[in-house]
Amino acid sequence: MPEVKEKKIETLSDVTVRFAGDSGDGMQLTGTQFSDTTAWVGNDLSTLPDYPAEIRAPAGTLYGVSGFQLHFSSSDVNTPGDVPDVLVAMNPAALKKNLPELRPNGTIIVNTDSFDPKNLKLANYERNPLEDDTLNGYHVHEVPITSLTKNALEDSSLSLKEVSRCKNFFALGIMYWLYNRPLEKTEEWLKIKFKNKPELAEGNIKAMKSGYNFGEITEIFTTRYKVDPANLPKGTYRNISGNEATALGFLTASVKSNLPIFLGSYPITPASDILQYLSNYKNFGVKTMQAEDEIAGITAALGAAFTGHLALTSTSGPGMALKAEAIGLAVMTELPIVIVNVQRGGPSTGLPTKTEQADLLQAFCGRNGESPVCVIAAQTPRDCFYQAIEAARIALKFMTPVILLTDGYIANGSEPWRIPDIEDLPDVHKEFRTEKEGFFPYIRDENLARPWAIPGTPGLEHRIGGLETDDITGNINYEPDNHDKMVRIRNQKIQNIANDISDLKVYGDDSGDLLVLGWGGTYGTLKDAVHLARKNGYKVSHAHLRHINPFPKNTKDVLKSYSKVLIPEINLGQLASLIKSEFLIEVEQQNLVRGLPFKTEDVLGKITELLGGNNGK
Amino acid sequence: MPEVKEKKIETLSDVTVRFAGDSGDGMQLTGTQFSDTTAWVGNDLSTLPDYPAEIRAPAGTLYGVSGFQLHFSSSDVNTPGDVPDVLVAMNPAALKKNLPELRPNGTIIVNTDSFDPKNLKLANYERNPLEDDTLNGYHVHEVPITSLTKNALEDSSLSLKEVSRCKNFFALGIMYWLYNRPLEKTEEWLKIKFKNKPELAEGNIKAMKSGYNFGEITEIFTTRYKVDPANLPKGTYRNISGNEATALGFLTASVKSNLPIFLGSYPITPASDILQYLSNYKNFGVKTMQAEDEIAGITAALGAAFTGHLALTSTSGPGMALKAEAIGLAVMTELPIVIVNVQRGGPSTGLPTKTEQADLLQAFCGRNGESPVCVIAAQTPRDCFYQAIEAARIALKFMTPVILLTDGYIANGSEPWRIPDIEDLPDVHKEFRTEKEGFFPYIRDENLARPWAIPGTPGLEHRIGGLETDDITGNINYEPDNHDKMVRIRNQKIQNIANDISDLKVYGDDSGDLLVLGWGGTYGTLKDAVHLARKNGYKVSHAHLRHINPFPKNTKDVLKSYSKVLIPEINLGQLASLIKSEFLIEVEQQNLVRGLPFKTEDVLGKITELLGGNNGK
Amino acid sequence: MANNSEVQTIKLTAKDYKSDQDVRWCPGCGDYSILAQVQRTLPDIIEKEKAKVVWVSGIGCSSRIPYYINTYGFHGIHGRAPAIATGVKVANPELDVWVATGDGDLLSIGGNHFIHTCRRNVDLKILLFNNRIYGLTKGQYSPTSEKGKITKTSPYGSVDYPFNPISLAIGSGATFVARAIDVNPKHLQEMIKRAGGHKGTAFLEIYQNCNIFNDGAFSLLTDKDTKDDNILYLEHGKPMVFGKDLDKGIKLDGTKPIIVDLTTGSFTKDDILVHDEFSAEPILAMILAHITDDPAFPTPIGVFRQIQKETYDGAIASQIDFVTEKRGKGDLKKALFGANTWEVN
Amino acid sequence: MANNSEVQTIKLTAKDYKSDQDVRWCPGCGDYSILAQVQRTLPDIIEKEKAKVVWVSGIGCSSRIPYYINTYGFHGIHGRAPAIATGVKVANPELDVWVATGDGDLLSIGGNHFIHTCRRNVDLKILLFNNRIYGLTKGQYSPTSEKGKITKTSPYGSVDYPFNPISLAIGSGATFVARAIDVNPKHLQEMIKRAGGHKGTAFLEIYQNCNIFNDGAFSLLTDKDTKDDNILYLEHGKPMVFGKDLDKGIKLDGTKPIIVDLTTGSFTKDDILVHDEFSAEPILAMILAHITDDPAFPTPIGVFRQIQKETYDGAIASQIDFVTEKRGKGDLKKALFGANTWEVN
Ligand SMILES: Cc1ncc(C[n+]2csc(CCOP(=O)(O)OP(=O)(O)O)c2C)c(N)n1
Ligand SMILES: Cc1ncc(C[n+]2csc(CCOP(=O)(O)OP(=O)(O)O)c2C)c(N)n1
Ligand code: SF4
Ligand code: SF4
Ligand SMILES: [Mg+2]
Ligand SMILES: [Mg+2]
Repeated sequence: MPEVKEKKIETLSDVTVRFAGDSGDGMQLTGTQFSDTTAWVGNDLSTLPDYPAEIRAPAGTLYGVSGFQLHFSSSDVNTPGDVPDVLVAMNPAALKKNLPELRPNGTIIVNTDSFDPKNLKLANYERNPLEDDTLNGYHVHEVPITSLTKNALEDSSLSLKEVSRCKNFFALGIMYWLYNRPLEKTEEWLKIKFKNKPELAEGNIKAMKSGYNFGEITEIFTTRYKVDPANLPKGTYRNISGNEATALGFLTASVKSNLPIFLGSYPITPASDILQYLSNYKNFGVKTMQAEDEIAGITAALGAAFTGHLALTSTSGPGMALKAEAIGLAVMTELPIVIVNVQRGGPSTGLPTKTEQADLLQAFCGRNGESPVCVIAAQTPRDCFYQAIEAARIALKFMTPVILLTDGYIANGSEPWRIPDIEDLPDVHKEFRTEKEGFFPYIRDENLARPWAIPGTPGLEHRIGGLETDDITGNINYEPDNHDKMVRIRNQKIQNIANDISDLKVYGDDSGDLLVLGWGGTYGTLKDAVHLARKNGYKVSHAHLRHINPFPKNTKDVLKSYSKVLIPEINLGQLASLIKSEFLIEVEQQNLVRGLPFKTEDVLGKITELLGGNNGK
Repeated sequence: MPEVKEKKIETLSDVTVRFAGDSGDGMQLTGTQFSDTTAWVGNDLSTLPDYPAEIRAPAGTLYGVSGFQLHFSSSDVNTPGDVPDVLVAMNPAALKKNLPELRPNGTIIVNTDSFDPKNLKLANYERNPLEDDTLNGYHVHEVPITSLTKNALEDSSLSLKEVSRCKNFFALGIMYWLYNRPLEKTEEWLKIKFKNKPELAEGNIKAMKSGYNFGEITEIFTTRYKVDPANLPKGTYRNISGNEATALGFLTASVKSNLPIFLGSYPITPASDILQYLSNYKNFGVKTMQAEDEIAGITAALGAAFTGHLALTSTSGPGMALKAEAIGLAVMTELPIVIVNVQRGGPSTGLPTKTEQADLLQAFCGRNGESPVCVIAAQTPRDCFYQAIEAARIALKFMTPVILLTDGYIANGSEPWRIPDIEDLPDVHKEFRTEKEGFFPYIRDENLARPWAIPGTPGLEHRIGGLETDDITGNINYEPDNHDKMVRIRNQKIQNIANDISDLKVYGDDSGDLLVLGWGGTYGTLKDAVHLARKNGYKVSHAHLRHINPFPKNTKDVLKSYSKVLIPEINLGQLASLIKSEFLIEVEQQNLVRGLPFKTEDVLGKITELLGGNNGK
Repeated sequence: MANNSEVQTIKLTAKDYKSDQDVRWCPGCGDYSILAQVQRTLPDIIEKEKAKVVWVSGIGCSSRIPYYINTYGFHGIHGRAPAIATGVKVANPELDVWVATGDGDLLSIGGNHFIHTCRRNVDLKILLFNNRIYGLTKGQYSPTSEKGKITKTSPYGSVDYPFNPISLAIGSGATFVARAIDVNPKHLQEMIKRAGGHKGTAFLEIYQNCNIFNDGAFSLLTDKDTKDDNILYLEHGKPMVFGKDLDKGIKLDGTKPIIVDLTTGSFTKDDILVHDEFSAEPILAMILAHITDDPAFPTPIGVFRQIQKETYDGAIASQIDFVTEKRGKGDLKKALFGANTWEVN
Repeated sequence: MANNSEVQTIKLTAKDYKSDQDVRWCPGCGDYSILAQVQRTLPDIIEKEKAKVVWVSGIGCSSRIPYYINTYGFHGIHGRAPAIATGVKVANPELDVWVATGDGDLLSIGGNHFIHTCRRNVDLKILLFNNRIYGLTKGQYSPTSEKGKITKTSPYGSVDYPFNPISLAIGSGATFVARAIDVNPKHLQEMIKRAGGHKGTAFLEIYQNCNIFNDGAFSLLTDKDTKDDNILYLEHGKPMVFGKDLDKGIKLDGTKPIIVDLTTGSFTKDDILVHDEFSAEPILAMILAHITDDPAFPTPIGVFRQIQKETYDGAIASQIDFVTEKRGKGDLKKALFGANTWEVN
């Protein structure tokens, strides 16, 4: 046994690591375990998986690389990190694909066993990068992870293939050692996961421990790191992805409103998860219908809305386009329904596995006629939970379709979430109309919402439909004045929502040189960028819109309080055009349409550019 | 025989008449005949049919009234007239429905025979309006048209039912006498129309002549009117409706470009005509496919575009919503296709037989992703011809989908059209790529258009699709930089169209107090209103956008030359929002969403309001 | 507009199912008869609970019917009625859900929802008003128009073969398939009742005359002189005979149907094919579906097929019950907590 | 990317139909075999004019195939391949147009275009890669998944009955209907050739293993031990016998198929149903379609049905020729003038 040297321990405040390997290498799992343990020891964190577009790309290819990035810190974390500090590369393709994004001077842990001629060729490496100057300037730790795993599991009853599948846990073990994390959470998890195959649990645990010991014992690593717990609010936490949060938000709205969910949906990346998660909650009375297409999904949901359910439909861009006509029907019939669009790269089929923010204008006006709907957007994975509740709340209260926009980035990304007390959550509720006296299907309350009288209610029999309806009676009415009136009523009803939502909040000072205005999944990045810029002395603030139609009432005031407004978006300027048209103010834009989340440094760069290099002074 | 008194002849410059009766009374036919003869004697004119929403509403009901309005003049006519000067009312319902719109002091010719208790009741008249003061203040001519027709045809071999069906020609005869029009055109037409039933032709002719003589002989009419020929450019004229003009425009583009038409379409009011007209031109090689739905219509057309046809699809609002996803595919595959949306009242099924301008924003951004298309709008029935050609020209030259917006008003309305020389029409053409050397499916010409290499061309085999494509090679490409680049290229290509279109023209002075800016079917009304306002001394001009995406290059300059800009639209301000967002200027809006065209007096009123009562001085 | 009538304690009549809206079809339209038979039949099918009846439709002349029936109604968008109705029925399986639709609405734009409804066996009663034309849009050919039909969009004759709607319904797994004729009120009433009584997707094709755009499309089956020779009334357990004097019959030669003359003495009623509505396999129904297209054969009217299997809405409800029983009623707190939590103190 | 090869004067080979793109299905996927058989067969079907071949697809793993075949290709949007392909074929009936699609693409979102294509008899060759699962979206049940299937969207078992795709195709009027299996290359090649040779809509269902999300869905038909007892090879004019020793056969009892044992002596080959691909009526095909769903019966593989009738694209072309002949080639000036003009001087 080699002599164990005492290793240096360095304290860091903030680390970004990326696990990368072949799709078959279990990188998502490894990443998730590292996250769970990291959360458990009290760091704040944010994660971002990066799957290949192919289901199972051939092993070793560049397009088969699967990655998982994780940013953790002893203070607030808002993004999964711009650039990794550490890269775990399980094969040459993983190295090739991820190296360009690694921080200069960053750390690389490579599995040298996989750097054979075949894999090098699959990764388009002409020469072995471990042997030329490719990795100059990085801290490279070459570890024969596969063979070490095999050695460690020599005595196990597992097959060679099974043994080789344990190598990601060896890598995880190294990382646990490096960042000083306990093994027990993962150990527990493996025991439960493989409770029917204890030898697999054991094998993986052994591999992990061997990796840990490898860090401890060998000379390769001279330093290990400590990241202190973050100062998070007290409470019970879990990790949550955006899609899961959306599903749970709806479930909560269903329980709170005492209305069973009807979700009519057709699978589509990256929205399928919502259908998948909600399918599990049958014992909450949740009805999920995997429809024949997106149109059937939403129209069935409208049927259920008519019948008194909490009606939902979930999709992504191309599916959203297909729902356009039916959203118009929802507008005309004034039925409550939430339409979730988990945005992905477009146009058309586009980039199904990439993120984008380019469906905002579609949400606004992607239908025939004057067809106003409420549009809201979630800004982080956990915020999806609250915005799902908010969408349901508004839909029911105002008897209107609500479009909830999320995106591939926050839908698949995850972060720790302090599980709220159910009682503290907003009230979601709506009474059915049962009183016959004075009932008309299009009579309105103070918000302009019409009554909800559901089939089965004696004496309230009535008909609704897509033709223009008579104010109050709801009969078909083709009269010019009635139409003009109804067009304005439908519009006013949506505007009235502004009376019922919270003000736009500003991070930073109430006025200044620049306001960075965003919406949706760029929240964390913009917040970090503004935070850094402020640290550098810039007079810049950040505001992020959750309600986009209507805008919060104070939006104009907020905008007017800054000399300049910058709107960074992952599109060509869709919010910018709405803001310009609504408030007639000049705005600066930053538009990167790369299928990727913004980087903090991109936005910081733009802020610096706009305010001048001299810290805005 | 009674003594024939010499009747007074008064010269008028401008008359609006409306024929109204039961759907079964043949009012559309009567109106069309009056128009044809009126055009033939050299007046300028414009017409507007007004059908009931029901196919055949029960006789005598209010919702069964069918109307046809016609405005003719010895000078330029731009609209079918705000308010009729003369109303021909064949039954009580027709009177009831149309009276509110008649000019005070206007003339009414009623068929007294139909004012029996049953018809009065169907029209919701409690008392006979001919017998109370309902018609005070109008010039009422009571004519027992039905019985007079019967008398006139006493000796004919026609059945009683057939005789009674001739009564509209009696009414037409009266109107011909009143406005001093010859009978021969209609006589000719009847002979051809009923060439297999000469007794019907004869009966109708006799009825018409009797009506004419009735005017001449009886004392009821003391004055007849003369409207001198307008000073129209020399040439051969015909009447044309907007939908017919659209169809002929495409036919012309097909002949000029030597590309057969493929129209994939699904019937929908008010767009079905285009499919119907084009189905007749089989001997031009026109292929029409009545598809199973709107999606099949456009996707089949895209298949035909790929295969080298002039690809078209036609629809109205709800159908447009259904085509959204496929338009995105057209954007991504960069195939030439023209999508015609004959706008109708919305949202949803809305007001199928009424006009509206509320699909402009849908045309702009009713799809997922950054999905730019060219948008153009026709402004009068005959302009549909030129814009159909323009749409085809741009689609082919720039390899892009083009959305052509018309509306129910100009689609069904008609006006005289000086038939152009085919040689004078714009060049529409596009070469197929056949050269193998240097071919790539996404290589681009100076306009950024990609080559059109159609199946069957040896050596140019390639694949296209809805996933993001590699710049130049057209292979699938998920890379961030490529995506950002392609998003911008697709956008720039549409912007490049601005280099290829004519400037925005101004009617009136190049600068002034107010610019009235419009688009689409409001053209005639805005022009008339501005004309009248200018006559009254206001410094107001009119500009009308045909190209909306991109705007003509001089749009900004035009807008900035006036102190104020007024944008009247039959929606809640859709062009206004585009103008505000694009040019950051304040605009005044006028929005009447009544399913009806604007009236000149509405717009004139708004101009006066904006510029003050003192003629803007 | 709502009808504020009291909950009925006595049996309803046709009048109770009349709404206050003017019926706006063309005079003479076959839709009137269908509406009347529906209103007459509903009181027998749904005895007292008018409020539990929902009519869903798409767009078309036929699809206006919900406005005229004083129950809950949803006039949807073109082609989507089966999907909307599925949502209604799944949301509340207690309701009686009817779909009124046209040949364009159900079989052209709505074809997909139709076949998926049949496949899933959603408990809906679908009444297809088949006039073989697009009525509301003023006379274009439909997917049930005969090939070669001259209409506004096919001035030289359509080039499309028509669907055989019964065949399509069978091909997609429908559990109840029947046909009736607008002007045959008694039989139509019976078919509406049968459809209403079926548990599962009931597809009833009703031949309907559009006297404006396709007048006489079914005159062979409705004219006094021709109808007896051209209609084959299907009755379970009865031999398939037809003709004014019931002197002709259908016999099977292998799987091929042939017409035999019962007057020559060569064949007796015993040779004649006996109708079996309840056959597990849809083969007989398919044979009958296809003789419709053969001008040599009479057109079968009546129930082609009726089988029982679990409904979609029923299965969803049972699954919820089953899971709830097994796992207990859902606990939101547990759901929010999920599998993996930690404490920050 | 274009392939700039010269027009071939010698017979092409499978290699000529390989594009330069990496094939990106999961290792072990049944799609590889289908692609290989297509590439092997195309040179026989289309002898020299590779440029006249067009592959159209929707979205799904299966729908990626056009990228791998070096002809013209159009990777459309989900479900719309039959409509896009109809446009291609009508625009140029000289082209050989193939549709590659999945069970979700063709039968879920694309169901309507599929049945209308069959109805119209558009001259398209439709290859359905039926893996009974949504592959590309990672494993949700499809409209051909068996009821009760547990998938990501049906954790307690799906409540949908599956379509019988052959029955649906027959019900909607398809003129060529056949079935093959991915791992049966010779038979698959033959079926591709037969489909390629058919004039009209050719529907070929190919059972395809998705080894990631629905592995072994067809193992009864592909495992050495079980396949002989579970596959019935259809051959025109041949009796329907099956089993390792061809010792079992199908016999009709009325319209009901039954399995008989040929070893007991009670039945001989003469009692056995003889396959007739070309029967005008689809009854036999329907019987065969439905035994697929019955576990007691073997699964028929081969051509269920092939009949000839005018194609949609052909009819459109003929109508154009006919009208052009009758009225002369269109004269634009005349068209612009219309029926009624006047002069202004
Ligand atoms: C999305 C959409 N497309 C097209 C239309 C136009 N449209 C309304 S009804 C109809 C067809 C009517 O035919 P059918 O369903 O047979 O009903 P019928 O009027 O004959 O009873 C069409 C094409 C529409 N309203 N919406
Ligand atoms: C409009 C639209 N809806 C949904 C999707 C998502 N989607 C892509 S492929 C697919 C189904 C794939 O299943 P299948 O057709 O059976 O093909 P396979 O992958 O199994 O070969 C779905 C739902 C999409 N791309 N577009
Ligand atoms: S158009 Fe035909 S189907 Fe429609 S109401 Fe009139 S007669 Fe009936
Ligand atoms: S997911 Fe299934 S169908 Fe798709 S490529 Fe992989 S194995 Fe094939
Ligand atoms: Mg119809
Ligand atoms: Mg599949």
